[in-house]
Amino acid sequence: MPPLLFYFFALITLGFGFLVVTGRNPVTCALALAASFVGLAALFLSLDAYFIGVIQILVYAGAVMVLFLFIIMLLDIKTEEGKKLNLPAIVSGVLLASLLTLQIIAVVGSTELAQKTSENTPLALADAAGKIGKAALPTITNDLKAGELPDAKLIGFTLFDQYGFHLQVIGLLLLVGTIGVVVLSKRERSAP
Amino acid sequence: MSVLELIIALPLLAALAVGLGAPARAASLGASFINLILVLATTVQYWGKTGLAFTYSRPILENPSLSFAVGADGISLILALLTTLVMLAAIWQIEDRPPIFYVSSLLIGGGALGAFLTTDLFFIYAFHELALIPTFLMIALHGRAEPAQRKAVAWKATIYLGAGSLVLLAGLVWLVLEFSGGSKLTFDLEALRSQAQLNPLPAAKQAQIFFVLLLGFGSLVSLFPFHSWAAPAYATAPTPVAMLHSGVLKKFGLYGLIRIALPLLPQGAHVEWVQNALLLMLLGNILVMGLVTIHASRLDDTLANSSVMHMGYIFLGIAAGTDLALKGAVILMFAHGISIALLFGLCGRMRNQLGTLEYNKLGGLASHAPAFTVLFAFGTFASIGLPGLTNFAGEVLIFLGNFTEFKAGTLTSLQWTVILALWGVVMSAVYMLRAYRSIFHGSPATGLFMIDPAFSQRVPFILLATTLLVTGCCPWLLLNLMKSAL
Amino acid sequence: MNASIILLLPFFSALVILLGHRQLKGASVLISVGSSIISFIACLVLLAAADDENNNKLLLPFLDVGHFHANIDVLIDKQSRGMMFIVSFIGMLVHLFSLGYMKDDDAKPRFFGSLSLFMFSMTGIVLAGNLIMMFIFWELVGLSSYLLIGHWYQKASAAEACKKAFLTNRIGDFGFMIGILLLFGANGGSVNLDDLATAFKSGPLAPDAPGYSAGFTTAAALCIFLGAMGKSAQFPLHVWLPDAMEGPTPVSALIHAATMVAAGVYMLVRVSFLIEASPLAAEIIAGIGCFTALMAALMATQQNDIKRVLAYSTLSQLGYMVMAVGAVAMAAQHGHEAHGPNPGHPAMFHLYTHAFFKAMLFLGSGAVIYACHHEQDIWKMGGLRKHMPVTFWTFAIGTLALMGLPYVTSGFYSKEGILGAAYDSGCSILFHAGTLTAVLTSFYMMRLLIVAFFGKPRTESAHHATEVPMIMLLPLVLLAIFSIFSAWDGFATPLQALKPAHERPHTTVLVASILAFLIGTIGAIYLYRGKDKDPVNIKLFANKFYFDEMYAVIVRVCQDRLAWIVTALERVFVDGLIVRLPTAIIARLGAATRLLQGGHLQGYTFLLGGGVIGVVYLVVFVLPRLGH
Amino acid sequence: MSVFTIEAGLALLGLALLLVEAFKPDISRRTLGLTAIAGTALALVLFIFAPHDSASLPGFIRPWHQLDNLALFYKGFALVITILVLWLTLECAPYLTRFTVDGKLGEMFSLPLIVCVGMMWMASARDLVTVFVSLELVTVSFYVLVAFARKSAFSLEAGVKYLILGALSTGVLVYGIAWIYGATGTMSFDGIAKALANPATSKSTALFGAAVLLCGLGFKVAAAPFHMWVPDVYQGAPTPVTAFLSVGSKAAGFVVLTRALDAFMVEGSIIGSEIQGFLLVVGSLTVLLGSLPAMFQTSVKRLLAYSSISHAGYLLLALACRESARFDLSSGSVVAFYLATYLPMTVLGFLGLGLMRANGLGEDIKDFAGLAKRNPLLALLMTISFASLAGLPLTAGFLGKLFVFLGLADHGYWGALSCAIIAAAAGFYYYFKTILAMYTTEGTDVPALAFSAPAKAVAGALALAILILGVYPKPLQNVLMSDRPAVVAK
Amino acid sequence: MITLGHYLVVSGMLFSLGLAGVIARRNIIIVYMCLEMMLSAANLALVGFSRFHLVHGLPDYTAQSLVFFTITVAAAEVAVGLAIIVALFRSKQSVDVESVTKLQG
Repeated sequence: MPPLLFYFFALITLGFGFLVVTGRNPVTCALALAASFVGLAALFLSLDAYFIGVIQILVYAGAVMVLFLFIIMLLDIKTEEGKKLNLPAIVSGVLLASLLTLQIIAVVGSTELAQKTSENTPLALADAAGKIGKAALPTITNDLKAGELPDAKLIGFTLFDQYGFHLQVIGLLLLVGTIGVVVLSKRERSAP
Repeated sequence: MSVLELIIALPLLAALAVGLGAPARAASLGASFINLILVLATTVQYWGKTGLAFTYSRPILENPSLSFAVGADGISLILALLTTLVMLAAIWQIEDRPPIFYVSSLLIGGGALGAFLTTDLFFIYAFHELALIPTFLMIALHGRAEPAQRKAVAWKATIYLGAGSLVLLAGLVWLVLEFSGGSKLTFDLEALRSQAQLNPLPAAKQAQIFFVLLLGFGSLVSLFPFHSWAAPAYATAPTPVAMLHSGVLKKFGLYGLIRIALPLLPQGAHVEWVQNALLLMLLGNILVMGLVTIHASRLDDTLANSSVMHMGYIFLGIAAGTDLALKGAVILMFAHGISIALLFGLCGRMRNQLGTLEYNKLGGLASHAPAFTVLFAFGTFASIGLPGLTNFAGEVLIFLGNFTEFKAGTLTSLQWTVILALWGVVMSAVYMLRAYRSIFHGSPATGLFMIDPAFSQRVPFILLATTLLVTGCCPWLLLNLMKSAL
Repeated sequence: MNASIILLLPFFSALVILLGHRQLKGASVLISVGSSIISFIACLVLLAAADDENNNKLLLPFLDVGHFHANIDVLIDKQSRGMMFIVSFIGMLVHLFSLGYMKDDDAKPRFFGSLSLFMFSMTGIVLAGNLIMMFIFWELVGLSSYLLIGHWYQKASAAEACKKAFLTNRIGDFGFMIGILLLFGANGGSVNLDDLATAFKSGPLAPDAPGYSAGFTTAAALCIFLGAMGKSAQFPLHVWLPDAMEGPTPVSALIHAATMVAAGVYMLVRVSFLIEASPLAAEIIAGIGCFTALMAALMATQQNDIKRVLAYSTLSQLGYMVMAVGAVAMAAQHGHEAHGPNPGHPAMFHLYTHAFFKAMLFLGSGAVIYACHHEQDIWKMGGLRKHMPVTFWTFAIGTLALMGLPYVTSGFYSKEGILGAAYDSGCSILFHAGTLTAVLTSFYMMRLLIVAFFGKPRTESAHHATEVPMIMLLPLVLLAIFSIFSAWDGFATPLQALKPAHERPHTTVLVASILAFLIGTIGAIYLYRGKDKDPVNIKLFANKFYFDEMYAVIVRVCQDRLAWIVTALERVFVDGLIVRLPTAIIARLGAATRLLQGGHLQGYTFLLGGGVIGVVYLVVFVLPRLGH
Repeated sequence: MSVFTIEAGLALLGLALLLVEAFKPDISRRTLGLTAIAGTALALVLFIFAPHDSASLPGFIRPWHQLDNLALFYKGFALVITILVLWLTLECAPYLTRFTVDGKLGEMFSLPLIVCVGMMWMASARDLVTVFVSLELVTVSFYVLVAFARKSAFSLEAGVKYLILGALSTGVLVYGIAWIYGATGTMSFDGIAKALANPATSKSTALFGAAVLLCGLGFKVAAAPFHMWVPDVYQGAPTPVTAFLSVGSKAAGFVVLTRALDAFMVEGSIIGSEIQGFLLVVGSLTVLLGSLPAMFQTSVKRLLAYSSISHAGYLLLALACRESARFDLSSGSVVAFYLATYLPMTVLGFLGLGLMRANGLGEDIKDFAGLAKRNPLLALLMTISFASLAGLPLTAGFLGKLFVFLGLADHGYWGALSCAIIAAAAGFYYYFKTILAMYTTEGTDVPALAFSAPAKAVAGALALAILILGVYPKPLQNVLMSDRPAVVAK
Repeated sequence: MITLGHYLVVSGMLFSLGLAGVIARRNIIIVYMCLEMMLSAANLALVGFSRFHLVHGLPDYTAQSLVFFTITVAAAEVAVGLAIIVALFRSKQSVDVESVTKLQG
C-alpha cells in the first residue's frame, strides 16, 4: 500500500477513534466508531487480510454498531455528560494513554521485527502452492498457482481443519451469550 | 506407637469429648489425672537414662520431610511433668464454669505437651500455636475485665504472639534451609542437629539466625522489650488460662531456645553482639520489670509483671550457655511454672471471693484463711527464691553457671549482668513481701471476708506446693533426669 | 548420724507442725519442745565424740552437676561444736521458757513450728561445710525470723517489722551471693570451706599464685561481709534489728540476741582466711563494726522500751564482735599470729558469752513484760526487785555480765579479749572507740537496771507484778549460771575451745576494761538513782540518729519514685515504640490501601491501566537493566 | 470413554438443562439442581476412572489438549468445586430467589456446568487460542452469573463492574497475545518456550508481550494492581457465585498462569529473570494489598474477598520460586497443593456465609456475634475454616503457606518473604476478629440457627478435609507428584 | 516505506486511545465502545504480525483465526454487556459510571 493511503486510513481510524473518546453525543460516538472501524478494515486490507477486513466491516461496523445504536435509541440517552466532566479522570486518561503510546513506540523502536515491510517480506504465493501441497484443498493451490491469495479459503481451511474444537467452543459461547441476554433482560412480571 | 503419643492425644481427645457433650469436669479431671500418672511413669522409666527416648516417627510428607515424631529427653520430661501438674491443678480448681473452661485448659495443656514431646520442628511449632488459640479466645471472651478492655488485651497478646510466631517461623525455616543438608529439606530436629554438628555454620551466620530465633522465641516468653502483652494478658485471663499460659505455655519459647537454637547454633549466643543484645534485654526484664512490678498496686498486676521479670533469669541461664546454667534454667522453668500457677490459682480464688485485688483495700486475710495463707506463702517465697523451694535451685545454678569460666580480677559482661540481676532478687522480695504484707498481714479490712476453701478445693494447690517443696529440697531429682551435658 | 538427727529432727518437727497443726492441736507444742530437747542431747553426744579428723561429710545430696557439687555436707570442728552447743542449749531453754510465755497465745502451734524451723536452719548454718549450704540456711533463718517477728501479724508494726527484717537481710544476701559467686569462679568451681581455706593458703587464690589480684580478694571479702552485715545488723543495715523486737520476747532472746544475729560473726570467723588475705577489707570490717558498736551504744542510752535497750545493746555487742573479726585479721597481717594450733577467736569468744547473758537478759525482760501485762516502758515499771526476786537476781547477773564485772563474769573476759585484739590491731581508734563503747554499755545497762527494778513501782501494772512460773524461771537460772561461769576454765569444755589462747592481757587493756566498767556504772547510778523520769534528753540518740526517717526517704525517693518513673517510661516507650507505632503504621497503611478501593469504576480502570503501564515499565524498562 | 468425551457430555448436559428450563418452566429447582449435581458427580466418577493419557483423546482434540498431572488435578478440582457450588446454590435458593426477576434459578444450575467445562478446557490448553476461547466462555458465563440476582442492587453493580473490568482485561489479554505472537511467531506454549530459549528472539518485544499478557491473566487471578474488582464483585455477587469465582475461576487462572510461566521461564529463557522479578514484585504487592485493607472490613464476605486476593499473592510468590533441588514440591505443585487446600477452606467459609444468609442473617461481622451459642457446630466449622485461611498450623492452610515461605527463603527472596510475613500477621488479625465475634456472648439473644443434615455433612467433610490435610498431607502430595512429566520443553 | 512498525504504532495508539476513553468517559455505553476499540487495536496488531510472519510464504492464518474468534467473542460480549447495561438503566435510570459506587472500601 502506498504510504499516503496508509496514513490516510490510519488518520481515519485514529481520528474517528478520537471522536469516539471525546464526542458528547453517544450517537456521534457510535457513528464515529463505525467510521473508525471502516478505516481499520482498510488497514486490514492493506495487510492482505481481506477476509478479516470484510468481517470487520460486517460484524463491527454493521452488526455491533447497530446494536449500540439500538440500545442508545432504546434507552433514549441524551448528551448527559455535558457539563459534569470528570477532570481528574480525563487528565489521568490522557496521561496514561500517552505513556502507553510512548512505551509502545519505544518497544517498536527497539526491535528489528518492526522493520519488516511488504517489500522485504513479500508473499510467495507460487512457492506456497508447492509447499502446502497435499495438506490443502486443490482450490487453494489452484488459486495460489494463479498468483492470487485465496484469503477466505485459507482462513476457512485453517478454521475448519485445525480449529474445529475452538469453533464449537465459540458456538457454545454464543449460545451462552444469547441465553445471558435473555436472562438479563427478562422483565419482571408485573403484578397482576 | 509410643506412650508419648498417648500422652499428647489424651487431653486433646478429652477436649473433643467435652466439646461433644461429655461431662466436662469428670472427663477433664480424669484425663489430666491419667496423664499425670502416665508422665510420672514415663519419667520413672527414663530414670538413669540419657538422650532421647520413647521415640517414634510417622512420616506425613516425603519431601520436605515432615513427620509426626515423638521423643523425650530429660528436659522434655521435666516440662511434660510441669504441664501435667499444672493442667491437673488448673482443671481441678475450676468451679462453676461453662465447659469451655475445661476444653480450653485441655487444649492448652495438650498443645503444650505436644510441643514439648514432639521432635519435628513442624509439630513443635504447630502444637504451640494450637495451645495459643484457646488462650486468646478465653482472654477475649471470659477475661476479667470489661468486654472492650479484655478484647483489647486479647488483641494485644494475639498480635504480639502472632507476630512473634511468624518471626519464629522464619527463623525455623532458616534453620531448616541451612541444616537440611544437600538432598532434601527436613524438619526433623535430630537430623538437623547431626547436620549442624557435621557442618557447623560460621559464627557470624549462627549469630544472625540465633538472633531471629531469639526474637521469635523471646516474644513468646515476654523478653524485654517484647513483653508488654504479658502483664495485661495474665492479669485479665481467666484463672485456668493464666495458670496454664504463664506456668506452662510460656516456657515453650525457652524450651525452644534450649532444645532447638542452642544445639544447632552453639556459637550463636556467644557472638558478641548477640550476647550483648540478649544481656541488655534480659536486664530489661529483670531491672525494668522489677521496678514496674514494685509499682503495681494490685495483686494480679504484681504477679503478671513478676512473671515477666522472672523470665530474665532463665534467659540469663541461656545467655551463659554452660551446662550448669542451662540445667539451672530448666529447673527454673519448672519451678517458675509451678509457683506462678500456684499464685495465679490462688489469686483467682481471691478475686472470686473478694471481688478486688487492690492492695489498699485488702488486709489481714491470714486471720480467717490460714490454710490459704500458707499456700500463698509457698508461692510467695518460691518466687522470692527461698532455698528449699525449687526456684532457688534453678536460680543458684544459673548464677553459678555464669561464673564457671572466670578469671579472678576481671568480670565479663555476662558476670556483671549476673551481679545486676542479683539485685533483681532483692526487688522480687520487695514486691512479693509487700503484696503478702498488704493482703495477709495487718488487721482484717472491713467488709472483705474470705475463708479457707474446702479441702477438696485445696488439693490442686497442695499438689503444686508439695511439688515445690519436694523438688526444692531434692533438686537432684530433676537434675538426675538431665544427666548428659546440655 | 548425730549431725543428721540434729539437723533433720527440727525440720520434720517444723514440717509436721506447720502443715498439720490444726489436726495436731496441743501435740504440736510437745513435738517442738521434744525435738529441741532431743537435739540438745544429740548435740551433747556429738560433742562427746571428738573425732576432728573425719569432719567433712556428706549428709544429703542437693545439687550435683558434673564436677560441681553443692550438697548438704557438714563441717564439724571446734567452732561448729561450740556454736552447736550454744544454739541447741539456748534453743532448748527458749523452748521451755516459751511454754510459759506463750501459754495463752492462740497461735501457739505456729509459733513452735516456726521455732523448730529456726532451730533447723540455724543448725544448718552452724554445720555448713560449704558456702552454698550456708547460704541456703542463711536464707532459711531469715524466713523463720520473718515468721517469728511477724507472729502477731495483725499488728501493723509487727507486719512491717518482719518485712523490713527480711528485706534488709536480702540486701545483705545480695552481697553474700556475689561473694560466693566470685569465690566459686576463682576457686574453679568449689565453695567448700576446706577447699577455700586451702586455696587461700596455697592454691589459686594465694597471694603468690599467678593472676592473683588484691582487688579481687578485697571485693570478695567485702561482698561476703555484706551478708554478715545484714544478718548481724551492722551499720548501715542495722535498722531491722530494733524493729524485730516486735516479735515475742523468747524469739528476741534466741534469734535476735543469742544465735541468728551472731551467725554473721560466725560466718566471718569461718571465712577468716579470706579476710586475713585482704588488709583493706579487714580495716573496713573493723571500722564498720566499731562504728556500729559505738553508735548503737549511744542510741541505747536513750531508749525507754526495755526490749529496745537490749536490742541496741545487742547491736552494739555485735559491732564489737565484727570489730574483733576485723581487728584480729589486721593483727594477723601485722604479724601478730595467734598462738597454738587452731586457736580460738575473740569474736567467737564474745559471741558465746554474749549469747548466754543476752539471752538471759531478754528472757528476763520477757518475764518482766509478762509479769507487767505486756508493759515494756521502763519508766512505767520500777521496784520490781521486790515483786520478782528471782527474775531480778538473774537479770542483775546478766546485766553485770554484759557490763563486764571484772574478774567475775564471763563478759569481762570476752570483752577484754576484744579490746586486746583492737589494741593489737595497730589502729588506736578501734581501741579507744571500743573502750568508750564499754563505758556506755555499763552506763545504759545500769540505767536499765535501776529504772526498772529499783525505786518505787510507777504504775499499777508494775505494782501488781508477781513472780513468773517455774518453767520460765528455770531457763533464767540456768542461763545466769552460764553468764557467770562460761568463760571460766574447766566449765563447759566445748566452749573453752573457742577461747583465744590464754595470754596475759596487756595492762592498758585490763585497766581500760575495769575503768570503763566503773565509770559507766557510777555515772548511771549518779544520774538515775531515784528518778521518775529521764533526766537526760538527747533527741538524736532517742531518735536513733534519724536512720529510720532517712531510710524512709531513700526508699520513697529512690525506689518508689524510680519505680514510678520506670513504669511510666515503659508504658510510653516500650508500649509506644513496640506496640503502638507499628500498629499505627499498619493501620494507616491499611486505611490508605482501602482508599484505592473507592468503588468508582473510573478509578478502577485507571488503576488497571496504570497497572499495565507500571508493569510494562517495570518488566521492559527496569528489570532488564538490573541485570538479574 | 475419554476425558474429553466426559467434558463434552457435561457441556451437553448443561445445554439440556438450559433447554428444559426454557421449555418446561414449572419444573422444580430441586429437580434441576439435583440433576445438575448428579450429572457433575457422575462426570467426576467417570473422570476418575477414565484413561488419563493423551492417547485416549479423540484425534481432532489431541493437538490442543494435554492431560498432564496439573491438568488432571485441576479437572478434578473443577468438578468438585462445581458440585459444591451447585449444592450451595440449592442451599441458598430460598433467599437467592428473592433477587431474581422471575423467582427462579434455572440458569444458575446450567451455567455452572458450562463454566466447569470451560475451566477444564482451560486447564488442558496447550496454546493461547484455546486459552482465549475457553477463558472467554468462562468469563461470559460469569458476567451472567454475577449479575444474576439483579433485583439486588449489589448484584447488578457487581455485574456492571465485572463486565467493564473484565472486558478491559480481555482487551489487554488479546493485546498481550498479539505481541507474544509477534515476538515468537507462535501461539502454542511449547513453541513460545522454544522461541524464548532462542537468543535470536527479540527480547523487548517478548518482554512487552509477556508483561501485557501477564497483566491480562493477573486480572483473572486477582493479582495486584489488577485486583480492584475482586472485593466489589465478590461482595455483590450471589454467594455461590462468589465461591465459584474465588475458587474455580481463580484456580483456572492459576493453571493458565502456570502454563504461561512454564513457557516464559523455561530453562535459558531470555526473559526468565525479568518475569521472575515481575512475579516477586506483583506477588508482594498482592499479599499486602490483600491483607492490609482486609483488617478494616466489617463484611465477612468482603473480608473473604480480600483474603482471596492475599492468597493469590502467596500463589504468585510460589510461582516465582522455580524448582529447587532440595524441595520436591516445585512451584507448579506448590500452587496445586495450595489450591487443593484453599478449596475446602474457602468453600467452607462461603458455605457458612450462605447458611447464615439462608437463616435471614447478614454477612457482617456483627451478624456473627454469638454464633457459637446459636449453633456451636457451625461456629466450630467456621472456626476451622478461618483458622486454616489464617494459616494456623495443623490446618491445611498452614502447609501451603509454609511451602511458600520455604521456597522464598530457599531462594533468598527476603523482601518478598517479609511482605508475606507481614501479610500473614495481618491475616491473623482479621480472621481472629471474625472468630472472636462468633464466640462473644454479649447482647446476643437471637434464637438458635438450624441447618440441614446434608449441609452438616458437607461442611463437616470439608472441615475434616482441612484438618486431615493439615496433619497428613502425604496422600495429596502423592497425587500431585505421581507422574508429573518433566518441566515443559526442558 | 510502511513497515510493520507503523502498523504496530497505529495499533498501539488506537489501544491507548481506547484506554483513555475507558478511563475518562462516564457513559458506560461509550466506555464499552472504547473497549471495542481496544479489542480492534489488538486485532490490528495480530493481523500485522501475521502478515509479516510468513508460513510457507503465506501470512500466518492461525493468528488470523484468533482474530476471527476475537471478533466473535467481542460480539457476544457486546450482546451480554449491553443486556447488563440495559438492566442497569432499568434499575437506576442512568448509564453513568457514577451510578454504581455502592460497593466500596
